[in-house]
Amino acid sequence: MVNPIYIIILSLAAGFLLSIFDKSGRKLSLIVFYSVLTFNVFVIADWFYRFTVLGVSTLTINTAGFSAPLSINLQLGIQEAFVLLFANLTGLLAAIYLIKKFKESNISSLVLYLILIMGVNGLVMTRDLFNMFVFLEILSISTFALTILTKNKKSLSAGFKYMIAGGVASTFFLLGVVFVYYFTGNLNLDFINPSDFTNYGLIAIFLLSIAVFIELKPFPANGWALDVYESVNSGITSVIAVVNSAAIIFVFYKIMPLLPQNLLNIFGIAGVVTFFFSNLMGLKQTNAKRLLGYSSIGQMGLLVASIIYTIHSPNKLIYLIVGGFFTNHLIAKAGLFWITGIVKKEKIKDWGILKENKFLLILFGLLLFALSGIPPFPGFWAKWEFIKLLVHGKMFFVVGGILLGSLFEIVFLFRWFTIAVKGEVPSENPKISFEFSKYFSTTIFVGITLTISVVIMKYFYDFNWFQFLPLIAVVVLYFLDFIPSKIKGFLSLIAVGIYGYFLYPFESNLQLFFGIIFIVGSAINIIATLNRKNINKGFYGFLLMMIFSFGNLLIAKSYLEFFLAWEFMTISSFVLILRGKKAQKASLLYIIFSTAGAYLMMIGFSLAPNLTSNSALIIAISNINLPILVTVLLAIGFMIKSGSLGVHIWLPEAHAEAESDVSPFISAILLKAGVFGLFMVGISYINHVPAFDMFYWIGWIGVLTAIVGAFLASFQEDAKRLLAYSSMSQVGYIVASIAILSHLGWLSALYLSFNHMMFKSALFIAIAGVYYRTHTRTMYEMGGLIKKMPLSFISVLIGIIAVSGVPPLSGFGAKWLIYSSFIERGWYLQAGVLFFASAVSFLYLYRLIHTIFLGQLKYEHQNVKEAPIWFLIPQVIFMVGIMAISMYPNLIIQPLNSIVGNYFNSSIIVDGYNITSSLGNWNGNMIMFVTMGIFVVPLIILVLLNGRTQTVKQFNIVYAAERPESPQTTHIAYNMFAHYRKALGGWGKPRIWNFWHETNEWAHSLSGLFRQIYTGNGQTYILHIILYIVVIYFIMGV
Amino acid sequence: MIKKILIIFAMLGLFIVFLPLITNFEFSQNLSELASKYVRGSVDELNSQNVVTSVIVTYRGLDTLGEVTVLFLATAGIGFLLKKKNKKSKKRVASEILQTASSFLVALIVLLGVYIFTHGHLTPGGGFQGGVIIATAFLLLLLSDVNMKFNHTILQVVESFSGAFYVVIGIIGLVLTVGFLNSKIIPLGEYGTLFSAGTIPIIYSLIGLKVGSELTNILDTMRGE
Amino acid sequence: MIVALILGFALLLIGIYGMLSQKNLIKIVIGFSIADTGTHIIIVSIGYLRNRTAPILNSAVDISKAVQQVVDPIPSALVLTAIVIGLAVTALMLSFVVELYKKRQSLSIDDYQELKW
Amino acid sequence: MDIMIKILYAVISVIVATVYGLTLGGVVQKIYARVHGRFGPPVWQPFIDIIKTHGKRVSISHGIMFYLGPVFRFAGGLGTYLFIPVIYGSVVFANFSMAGDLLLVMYFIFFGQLGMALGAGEGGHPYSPLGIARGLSQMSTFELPFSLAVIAVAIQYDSLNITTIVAAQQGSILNWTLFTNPFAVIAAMISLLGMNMHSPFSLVLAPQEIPIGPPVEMNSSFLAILQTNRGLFTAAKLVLFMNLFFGGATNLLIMIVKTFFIYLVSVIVGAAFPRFRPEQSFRFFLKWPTIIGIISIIFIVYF
Repeated sequence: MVNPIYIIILSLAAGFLLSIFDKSGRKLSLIVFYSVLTFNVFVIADWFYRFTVLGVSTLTINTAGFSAPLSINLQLGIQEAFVLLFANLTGLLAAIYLIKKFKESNISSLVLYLILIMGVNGLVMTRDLFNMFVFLEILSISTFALTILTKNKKSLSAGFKYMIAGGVASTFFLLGVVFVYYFTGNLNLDFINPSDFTNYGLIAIFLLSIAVFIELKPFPANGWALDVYESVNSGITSVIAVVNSAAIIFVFYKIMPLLPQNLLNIFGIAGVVTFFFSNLMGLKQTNAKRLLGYSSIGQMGLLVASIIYTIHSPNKLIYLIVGGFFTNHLIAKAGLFWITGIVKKEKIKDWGILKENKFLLILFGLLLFALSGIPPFPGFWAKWEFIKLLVHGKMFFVVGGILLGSLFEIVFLFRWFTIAVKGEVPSENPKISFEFSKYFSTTIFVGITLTISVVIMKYFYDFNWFQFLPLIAVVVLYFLDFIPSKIKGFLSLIAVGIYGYFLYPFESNLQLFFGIIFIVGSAINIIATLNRKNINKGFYGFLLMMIFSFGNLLIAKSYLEFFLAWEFMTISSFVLILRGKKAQKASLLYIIFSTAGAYLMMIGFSLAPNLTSNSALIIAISNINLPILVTVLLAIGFMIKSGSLGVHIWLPEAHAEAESDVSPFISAILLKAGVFGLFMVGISYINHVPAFDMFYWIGWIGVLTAIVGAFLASFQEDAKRLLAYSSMSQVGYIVASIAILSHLGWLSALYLSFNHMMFKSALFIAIAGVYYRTHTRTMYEMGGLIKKMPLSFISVLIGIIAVSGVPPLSGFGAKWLIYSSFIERGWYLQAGVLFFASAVSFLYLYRLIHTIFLGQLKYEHQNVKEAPIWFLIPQVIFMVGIMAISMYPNLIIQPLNSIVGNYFNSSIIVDGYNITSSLGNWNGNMIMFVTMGIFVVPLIILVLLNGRTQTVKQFNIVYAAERPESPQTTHIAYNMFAHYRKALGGWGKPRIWNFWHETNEWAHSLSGLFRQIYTGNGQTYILHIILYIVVIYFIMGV
Repeated sequence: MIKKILIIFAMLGLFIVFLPLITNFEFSQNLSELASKYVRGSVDELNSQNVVTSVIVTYRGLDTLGEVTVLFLATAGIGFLLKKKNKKSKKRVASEILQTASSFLVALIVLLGVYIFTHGHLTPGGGFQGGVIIATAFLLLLLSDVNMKFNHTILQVVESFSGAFYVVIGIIGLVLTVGFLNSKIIPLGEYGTLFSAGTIPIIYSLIGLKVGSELTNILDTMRGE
Repeated sequence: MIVALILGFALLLIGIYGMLSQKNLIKIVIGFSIADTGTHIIIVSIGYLRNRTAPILNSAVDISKAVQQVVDPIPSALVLTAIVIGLAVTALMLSFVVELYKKRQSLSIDDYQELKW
Repeated sequence: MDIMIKILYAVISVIVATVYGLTLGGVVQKIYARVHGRFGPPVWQPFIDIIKTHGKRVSISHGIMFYLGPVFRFAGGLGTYLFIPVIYGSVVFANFSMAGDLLLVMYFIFFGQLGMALGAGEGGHPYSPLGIARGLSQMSTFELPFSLAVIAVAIQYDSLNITTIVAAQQGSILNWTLFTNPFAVIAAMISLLGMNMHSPFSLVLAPQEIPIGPPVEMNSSFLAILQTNRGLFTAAKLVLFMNLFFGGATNLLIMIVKTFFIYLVSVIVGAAFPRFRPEQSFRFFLKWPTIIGIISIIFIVYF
């Protein structure tokens, strides 16, 4: 137990003497330097341990032998210890990061650095306002001087701007301090009574707080900070962004009790405004460090807002929210700044170089995920609880600002990430040099952020380990990554099996049904991935993560658990999509839309009433009367995931650009997660029907999704995009059927979900096989493959028949159910549109099978072989499944009938194989036999009568009485439905895509517009500051 | 143009912000409770004539330590920023009057500085003032002889050790568990004499030395440019 | 001493105006220095009490009635620290200006805006 | 035993329909010729054609799908026909209508088209996919008004069961859908023009543009099957329309009369109008018939 004042003493003494020590060599001074920094960390860590674990009470340190207010006192409590622990740790690690620099540069840099850290400690601990000023100046001056650790024109001018701004702020701080003394006769925070400030005495408080607030870099009075972030050495930047900011935010926290409520409100709003605008302006930023600067400033705004808005909450919540944002921002930002220093690429577009260094890429990714508030990192929990708090306080504008700002942040952070993973390696290519110290610091921080995540999960929430299985999967497979891909694949298969076994006893059959889609479907799809060669780093980890999060969605018992699984699912699928060769844009689009959806869900869940039973969410929610707003928000969130019209544009990209054996997971299974969510909303909805019939409109959206998806699919040249749009269309049917909210409707939705899972998996895997052999997805480049890949052809044939709904296969059952349910419900026009969609679907289905398998074989595909066995196995399984439920529809109709029977009275009569609704009947078994009969009889007749048939070569056709020239010119495939497109005229324009494109452009233009306030002129920055002070003053209105 | 208007707007705004502070200003009739305590305590507890000095060196000793640190940082920062170049530049030679005067004024000025910092607890003076005066002596030297070179090692040693001793004196208070920077660790002496007020004169002397050497250092560095 | 207070605020405003309107780096620093000085004057004037003497308790002051006879020592103590700090900041600013000038041979702040947006 | 009788009835029913359909085709050719001022072929010409093509010595196949295409097509025709109850109250002509309802019939129409399209596709001839692309596109457009009409019918009779629909129209001529919901009938009849692929909607076979269209590579027995199917399939469609909109038939004679007149509509229109370009045809179906179809639904729901 060391008195924390020794931190100050030792640092000072060392600082004073360092230049003397340096006379005997840099080694000695470095030893002293690092041991003092280490000492600081240990002292504080010790105290932190005491406060948290041993429950020691807050420590007050008097100086000069007098007690406060006579003398200056320092205070070290749990909050101070927490802040200081991280500040000192960052200080130490940043110093380690900078070791090379410190070895070379003037001894003054060590002195300045040491005293900077000392200043932070003093600033955090002191309770005296004037003393705060002194420490603030110590901090500022040392920082000013350190900005030129790497001296160039940029850092010099940035440093100068920083100094002037800091000087102005500290002048106001000083004024505030003396006027506080004037009004209260005291300088010690513990002895100042906020009620002593009479009417105009508030000005003193205003001056004091606005100065601190300016130091927190509020928008728009923060141009100087951005310049500093951009130009100063990464190690120092990390200190400025993290250590200094932490100290100043704590100063703000300390003076907060003095502030009147209206000023606090203003600062809260100003924080949110800062968060929003800096992230908006970050959109257009291309310089990595400046981008981080924008993000950093934004995070500070968020942190301020969180402190202000949580102030009346229980302690635990404050720790979780403020502590969460604090550590999250601190660690991630420091780590990222360090990485920018390692990579040494100014422009973000050059960051493709990072993919050559896998380890660094992982660090980068983790930090970026942490910064984006993705679970399990602290920011996620903080955001969740914070939004909940704000929503309960009905502060919807704040919520909107924060979430929109976060979305912008997601955009630029993930854009950066995708560039790092997929971007081009810059041509002039100095390799990323390895410096142990730099890697060391960054690694430690990543480790710490992971540890904190675990601590939060363990101590703040009582999750069971099952909830974290997705993460465990990633970690375990990360360590098993050296094993060949095939073995990992088998292991994954086993793991999914075991997982399914543990998951199995469900509370309801609906869960079981989706369990089969999610788990069994995934397991079969995994077989196709066994075709992978080599090692495939990282693939199976994220695959398992995704599958496990599917399962966890089913058994989630609370909103948070559900949301957690949802986020795990999103992030794992994002990584999987990103693995695709050209998936940079696609994955970005995916994560942006997913995040937007997730935020809406977050608000929705925050607004939802508490659960009353301890069952799985999908059951428990039936007793919950969700307000209409919640229903709408959740529904939009889920519909984004299921690719409904208007928010579907991520879908084709993601499906098409993902690796070909990943696409089946995304299409056949991931989309069903959205369907599952919609069911959840529906289950609550049917028990508490609100006045506004939301599902009527969802029904329309679903129907329009079906038709638009079908059209878009018909106009694609890329097989996978075609299938993607087909998925969109099919899920549109499902969504519309859910929206019917009747027995028959839900029966059709479930039936179609299951069917879609099977035929779309089969189709995507078949196309994967084709792609594997031909290396192209562009359909018109193929043709005539039926003779080379007959099994794949059969699979596609069965698949498209099942999609189209042509009897006798199972697709017809879906169509029959859907139309019956629509007509029964009275949605006639919708039914008409669905009919149309279903007719249009023939266009793309025929196109798919014809352009790939029929027609003329291309020369370059003469030697193509059948798809590998690993692709064929799952296809066969799915085909058998489709045939089975086609022949014996009862196999699935019976259980589904009973599942839906839990929610609605059954409206069908199942008699043998005959299913009768109020409108008509359908006997799948009989249809199958009749069809087989009428097919076989003519076939036999033909075979008997036509024995003389001779098979000719493919090119042996009569083409305008001449022989065709080449398969390329003979195979009609390109732009097959051009006339249809022409007929559609203006309807065929990609309006929705244009809408989002314009939205994007607008956001970026706005970003470009706003950031022009940062003219780069130091004088303008001061003007901003002064104007900011004036404006806030007038808003406060004394 | 817009910028000018904005500047005027900003200045007007600031004026309005400050206006109530001026118009409503009232001089207090009595010392605040805290100030009264300081005045009494300076006599009763610290045995120091100069209340301001008591406040600076003892009651608010941490501030002063910080203040010293700030100055030290500035020195270090300037030293870090302006690396010395040994480029001989043509400089005008000082006039004879200046040269002659400085040669015998320097010692006197230094003496005055020493007097001021040692008597900080008795008279209006103290370490900073004394230090600055000492630095002016060196400034005079620099002005009179353009090629004047100071021994940096000595400056540094003085600067470092005076700072370090200051801290050590503070620590002694801690070790004796009476508090960091407590000035009562040595006998308080007789009121009104040089050796009174505990460690205050010692600390002020150290500060004086430190400030003097630091400012000299700064002057020397800036001259190099 | 209300005059001092007004003077202090006037200097503060003048200094800030100088920082905002002058293009020359040195003049900006001077503006800062003026503003800083203004603040110091404000501090001192706050500690002033009518008809009282300096808080040095030598023979001129009746020690037992010192509380009624001296001005507030606290602002004086504060201003001393503030002055030194102001000095340090100003010195550092000036050295930045020197370095900037060395890099680009210009003292106009408009020439140092390559970092922006 | 029951099932054997059922099959026997089905065979009879199919043969009757095929013969009728083919004869109808011959009659129509005759009418066309007379409209054009020619003498025209005999009405039994289709039978001759079938036998002749079947008797061709050269028979070539381009592969398994090519081989199966006509079979699919014929099975489609057969199935469509077999899932429709042809004559109301007749056991022989009830076929396998108990296996499903109107939706089944509508979707079984696609069965043959899809199979044929696949078979033709493997033929590798550029005209095949051209014709198919036109055919599928047009099909999707006329399917819209047709489905709207069907929905209107389903609303009107509260059933999708064809037998029920026919039963509801019995009693008086005024009970026919033609009179109870004329809009639906108009929409459906326009769709029928497209379905029958007579001019102006003869995009698929369009002789001057893509001679013969999809079946261009079909020969000998394959072509014979297709020709047979043409008769059967035409009959099936006409019967379906008769059932839905024109009160069905209680005996064979009424069926023949009614279907003949239904067909005559297509023929007359076909003889009078030149062929549309593809996009004109698509636009046409998506415009007026669709609006009429929507009106038919509104009419039946609100009036």
